[in-house]
Amino acid sequence: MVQITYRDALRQALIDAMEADERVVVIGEEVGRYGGAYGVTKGLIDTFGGDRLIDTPISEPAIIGAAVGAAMTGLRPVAELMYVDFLGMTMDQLTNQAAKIRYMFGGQIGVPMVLRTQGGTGRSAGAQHSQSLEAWVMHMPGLRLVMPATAEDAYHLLRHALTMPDPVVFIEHKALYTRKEEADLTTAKRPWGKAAVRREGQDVVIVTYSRQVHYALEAAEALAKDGIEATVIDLRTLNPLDMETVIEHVEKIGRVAVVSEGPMTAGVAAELAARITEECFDFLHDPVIRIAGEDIPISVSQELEAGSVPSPALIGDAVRRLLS
Amino acid sequence: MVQITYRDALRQALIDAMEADERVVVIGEEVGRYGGAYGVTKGLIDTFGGDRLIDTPISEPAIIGAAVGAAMTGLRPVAELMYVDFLGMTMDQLTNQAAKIRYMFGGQIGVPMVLRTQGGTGRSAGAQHSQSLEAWVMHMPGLRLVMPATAEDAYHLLRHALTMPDPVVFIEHKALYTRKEEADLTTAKRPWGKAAVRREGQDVVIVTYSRQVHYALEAAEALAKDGIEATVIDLRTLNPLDMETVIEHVEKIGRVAVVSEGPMTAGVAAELAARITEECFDFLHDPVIRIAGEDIPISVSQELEAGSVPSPALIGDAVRRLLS
Amino acid sequence: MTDTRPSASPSASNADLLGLYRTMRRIRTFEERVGELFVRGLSAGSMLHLSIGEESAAAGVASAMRPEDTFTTHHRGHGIFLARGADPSRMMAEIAGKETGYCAGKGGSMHIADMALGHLGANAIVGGGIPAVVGAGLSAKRLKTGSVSLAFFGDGAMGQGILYESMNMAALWELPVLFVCINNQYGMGTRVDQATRNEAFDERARAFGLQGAMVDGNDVEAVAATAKDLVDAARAGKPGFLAISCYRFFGHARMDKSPYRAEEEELAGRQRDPVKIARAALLERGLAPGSALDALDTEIAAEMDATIDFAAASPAPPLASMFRDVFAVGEPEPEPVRTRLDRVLSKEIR
Amino acid sequence: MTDTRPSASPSASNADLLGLYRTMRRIRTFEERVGELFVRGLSAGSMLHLSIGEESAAAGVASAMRPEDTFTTHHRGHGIFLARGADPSRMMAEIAGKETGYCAGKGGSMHIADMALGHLGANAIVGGGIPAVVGAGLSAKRLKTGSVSLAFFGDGAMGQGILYESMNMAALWELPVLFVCINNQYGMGTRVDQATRNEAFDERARAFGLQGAMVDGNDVEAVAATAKDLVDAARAGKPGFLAISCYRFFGHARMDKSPYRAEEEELAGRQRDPVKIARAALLERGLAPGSALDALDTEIAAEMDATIDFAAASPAPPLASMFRDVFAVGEPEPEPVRTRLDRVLSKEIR
Ligand SMILES: Cc1ncc(C[n+]2csc(CCOP(=O)(O)OP(=O)(O)O)c2C)c(N)n1
Ligand SMILES: Cc1ncc(C[n+]2csc(CCOP(=O)(O)OP(=O)(O)O)c2C)c(N)n1
Ligand SMILES: [Mg+2]
Ligand SMILES: [Mg+2]
Repeated sequence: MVQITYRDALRQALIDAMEADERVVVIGEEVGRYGGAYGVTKGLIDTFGGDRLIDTPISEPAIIGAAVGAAMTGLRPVAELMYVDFLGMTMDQLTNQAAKIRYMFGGQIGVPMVLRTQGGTGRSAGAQHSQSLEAWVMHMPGLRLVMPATAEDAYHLLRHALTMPDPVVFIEHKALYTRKEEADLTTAKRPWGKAAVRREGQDVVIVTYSRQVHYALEAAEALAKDGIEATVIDLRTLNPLDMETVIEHVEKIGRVAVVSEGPMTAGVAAELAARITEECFDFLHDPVIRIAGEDIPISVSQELEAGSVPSPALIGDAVRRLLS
Repeated sequence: MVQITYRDALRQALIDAMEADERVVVIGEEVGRYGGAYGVTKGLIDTFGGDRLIDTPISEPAIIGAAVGAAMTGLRPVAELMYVDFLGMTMDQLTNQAAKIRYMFGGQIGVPMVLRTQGGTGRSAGAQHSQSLEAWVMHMPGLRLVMPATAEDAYHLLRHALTMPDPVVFIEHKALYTRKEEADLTTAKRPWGKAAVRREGQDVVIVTYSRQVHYALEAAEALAKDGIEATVIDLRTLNPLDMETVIEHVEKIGRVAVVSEGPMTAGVAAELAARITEECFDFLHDPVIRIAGEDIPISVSQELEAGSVPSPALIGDAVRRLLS
Repeated sequence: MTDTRPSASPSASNADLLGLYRTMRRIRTFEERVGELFVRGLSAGSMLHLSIGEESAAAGVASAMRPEDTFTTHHRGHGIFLARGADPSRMMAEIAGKETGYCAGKGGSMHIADMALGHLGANAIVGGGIPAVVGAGLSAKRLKTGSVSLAFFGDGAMGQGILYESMNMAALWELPVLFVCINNQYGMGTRVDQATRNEAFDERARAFGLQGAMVDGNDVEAVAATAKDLVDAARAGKPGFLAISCYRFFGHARMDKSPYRAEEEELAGRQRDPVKIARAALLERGLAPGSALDALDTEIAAEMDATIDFAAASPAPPLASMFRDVFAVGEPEPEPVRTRLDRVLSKEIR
Repeated sequence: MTDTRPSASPSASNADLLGLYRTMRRIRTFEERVGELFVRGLSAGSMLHLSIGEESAAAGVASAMRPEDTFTTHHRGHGIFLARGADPSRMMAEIAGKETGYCAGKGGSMHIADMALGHLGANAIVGGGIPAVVGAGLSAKRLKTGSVSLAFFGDGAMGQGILYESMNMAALWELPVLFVCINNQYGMGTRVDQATRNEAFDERARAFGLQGAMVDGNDVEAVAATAKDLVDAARAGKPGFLAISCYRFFGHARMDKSPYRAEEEELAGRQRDPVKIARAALLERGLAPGSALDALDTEIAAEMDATIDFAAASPAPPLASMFRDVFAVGEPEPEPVRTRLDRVLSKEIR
């Protein structure tokens, strides 16, 4: 066990992966000399050199496209998008190329690349630097999708992503980088595709991922003071999606809130609500409630920014209402 | 009433809008001299000239970006993307610019543009020319989303789209262009934001849009032979979404199938299922079932292509199972 | 890294220099106050990109524009907007995320806009605002407004494909458009020679059929003169491209201490100070006495001090404003999550 | 519309011309058979883009490649793949959407690929395959494979920004990469001068720091020689760009009758027939007697006839194969909608 930040855990995962596998290269804007806009790759260029920490021009479409080509020809690229908000300009390369190549070519070859990026609110970064766009990715066949909430998961999931034969989109949360936690970085851990039950309680199941795990846990602590005990499930990976763990708890408890920072409409929360309802309809006392981002852009004003995504208070209120 | 194809109805809408409003221009690849890859703009350049039917280089990102700038400065551009599959390269301009400009700038100005495109399967066009990507758009605050199923709606919705103060994504279905129907093109019609009940029956509600409306109606005819009577709701616009009409029928009937051609996971069907369940939980005898595209890319092989999206047979089977 | 081409010979009259100096000094001082706003914890976040060192680009090009012209800027656009005539108090309030700001606190430093001044918007997406000027050019041509539309962006945007798509269209359609690259030698920590093999960016523009020029930002009069030629040509249907070389004096954003560049380089770079150079020229040419310039500077300092007070005293936007402006006034606002939850939960009849 | 620059003087020996002719003739005949496949209703759809008229680009550039080289193509890539050594029967089967095709019927004409021949894939997205060669170049450099990676695309792709992003990277990193533009004068119905102001595409490449050349596709030997120079240079770390001018003999895809161009233009364009020109040169230079060429043509015709029979006789892919290859073998397949529905509906205990 070590005390480590989410950021340092990610960095350690890259270091260990790059040491273990010569083919791993990191490619993106400011990943080398600068050490990454959020410092994840800091210092790596000193160890691994500019051939493996490849600083690029500001050319997101071609960064992802180059990673696709590199992955097809023997490297294991980690392509970094500085903000998930830049996904928009790379969606063609990500979804029409990376995600479909194995399929279109009849299984001849895969695209073992990891697209690392970060999203979410919390830094007054405004409408084009604060989004949660995982729903776009989750919708696209052929892509894996990882959204770690803890330092330990960040480490293990990134290591695992770098062994996957198919493209993985790995979305960090900008507000978590400085979070420090106890973490076990031994390689025995296997959080891939397996949800974590972060807290158990008999009254309600809260299903979530990424930063909202911590908000849900905060809400659960507050609820506990009122005698409401919540089970909090951290999905860790949205593709693959561990419905087994979710179903197991939902069938026992029958009341569910799903929480996602992304906009509500046609978002991840919709998929979770729909699937849980399909699978557990006869066990549900109430409809699955969705707690999600507002269907609005994010403002630069701290007040509006914070108000536009779920908070511990909102989760707590909603759950209280659900149980009353 | 006239007999008219979906294609001709769209063309007529453009003609009438361009005659009514000098500011309307069409900008896109092959929209002028060629008349549009699917023939929608055929002949328009002869009437309106190359200044208003603007043939572009193959530069989707800049086409959408140029439409944004034109819309902000006094024109009413209809930007045509030849295939919705090319949305991937324009998502930045569409979602970070068009959709957010009014908001980011505190309401100073809007972006009254229409992005016309077509999607869906049916032409063996393969993985990069057959997708249904409306879920990406529906997820994005600030965008309207229209998916007409009939010639009459195609006409009126496009006319209405060209009066909207905000960006509208207008997605046609490639398999519908040659469909000929009775249509009333008088301007009294107002299908915008109002779902159409295409068929009424007391046993099940099928909620869908675009080509799947016709598949659902086919399925309903077959079901009727077995004594099952379905209500078929055509949503017409996914944003705004007419939940009122849906709720009204669901509360009466209590059994619902939602149908969408796009991939199932995190797709439009998920949003519809989640919302219907939220709003009508106590009226539901069964979970809302989702009939949607497979979570796979589309193949060029006709057999695999047809097999990977909902068909009248699949809808019929699922509904039969639901009611048994 | 340095511009080796001769800059266009200035055709602006000496009389303009004082005006250019004043604009540059106002930008410099405003940006210094933005830095203070941040240090005092009053800014909305730390993503503030100061244009100190680049004042000649803003002042010079803006001097070539007419009132009917429109423009977009990048994330480092305060100076351009000020040169265009923005109210610095409303700018500062926006940077603080306040209701009194240009965008009611929704946009912030990277999304300032003002339709009244033809500012079609700053952008936090590198290159994101470039194609809009193609569209504005189409409007100008079709609606015969006589306006030119200018896209301002950094050297980093030379990496964005959409720039080339846009330049190709502008040339093809002979639009009244000017692309202005403010080459401050860095995109974050990446020196321009670490992002491209050929820094003669004007060659790219010419390869697409545009007029292309490069000018040294040390000389604000040269910038103004070259810009005037290009803006006038654009108005006549000959779109162009202008690269202005300068030096980014400070870090990329407020948290960046620029560890990736040597102190000597920074010091040398800061010698290329267009404000100082213009001041020296004014004195040398006897166009203004030192005392008058001092008085001007003092006046500007007071003006800019007031912007912080204004921003600090302004209220945060009301929470409910969050749901406004997603769609036009008159269109229904998005349903708040809380309202939805309340409704759904109160529906239950168990 | 026509290439005014002198083509590089051919350095290929005369002896190669017969080989080049044979390759071109095989492409021509194959494409004619694809047309037949469509007319006979055996093709998967109508999105078939024939490279008739462009054979010299395929044959010439492929002759400059080594076995370890890799490449991507555009939607009009049959010829390039054949020149690279593809099995025409497996190609035809793929175009028919059959299980025996290169991609098991999933890809079709626009998504043929073959890792064994270094074909990283055709693409239905204009420009979509271009950045992959940058990545392949990075792999080659880092893994020291000695391979060059080539991107083939049409003049239409000159409108795509990602090309310039890719060229900039290739030049910056000195990658073993060659960008090959097959300028057949049209992108669908748009003549190249209707899509750009400056058709000297090599200038763009040079502006980014690449080697740039243009060559006349009438002369397959010139294409081969220029390509050889550029491929060799790329292998030595000097990436390049080559534009080959030719004429698209037929419509864009099978349904297009090219109403947008005059018949005289088409007839003149079809005079630029690289296959005929090579044949005439072979005869004129006495490199092969007419009878031998006739025999070769007959042999090729028979070979290509057989591809249609093979495709026609091949089975459609089994329906269950639909769920394969979304992810790698060993990873769980996506759950079919029917299975999900069955499970969900059978769960109900009402
Ligand atoms: C599309 C996109 N990619 C990356 C970023 C992150 N980013 C913000 S500014 C910047 C550097 C821009 O450099 P330049 O264009 O030269 O402008 P400067 O900051 O020097 O004024 C980067 C990489 C972004 N905002 N948008
Ligand atoms: C990104 C994208 N935009 C548009 C299209 C539609 N389209 C297919 S081929 C084509 C023309 C391409 O012209 P060119 O690159 O010259 O290739 P050619 O067909 O002449 O071989 C167009 C517009 C596409 N497939 N992809
Ligand atoms: Mg810069
Ligand atoms: Mg072409």
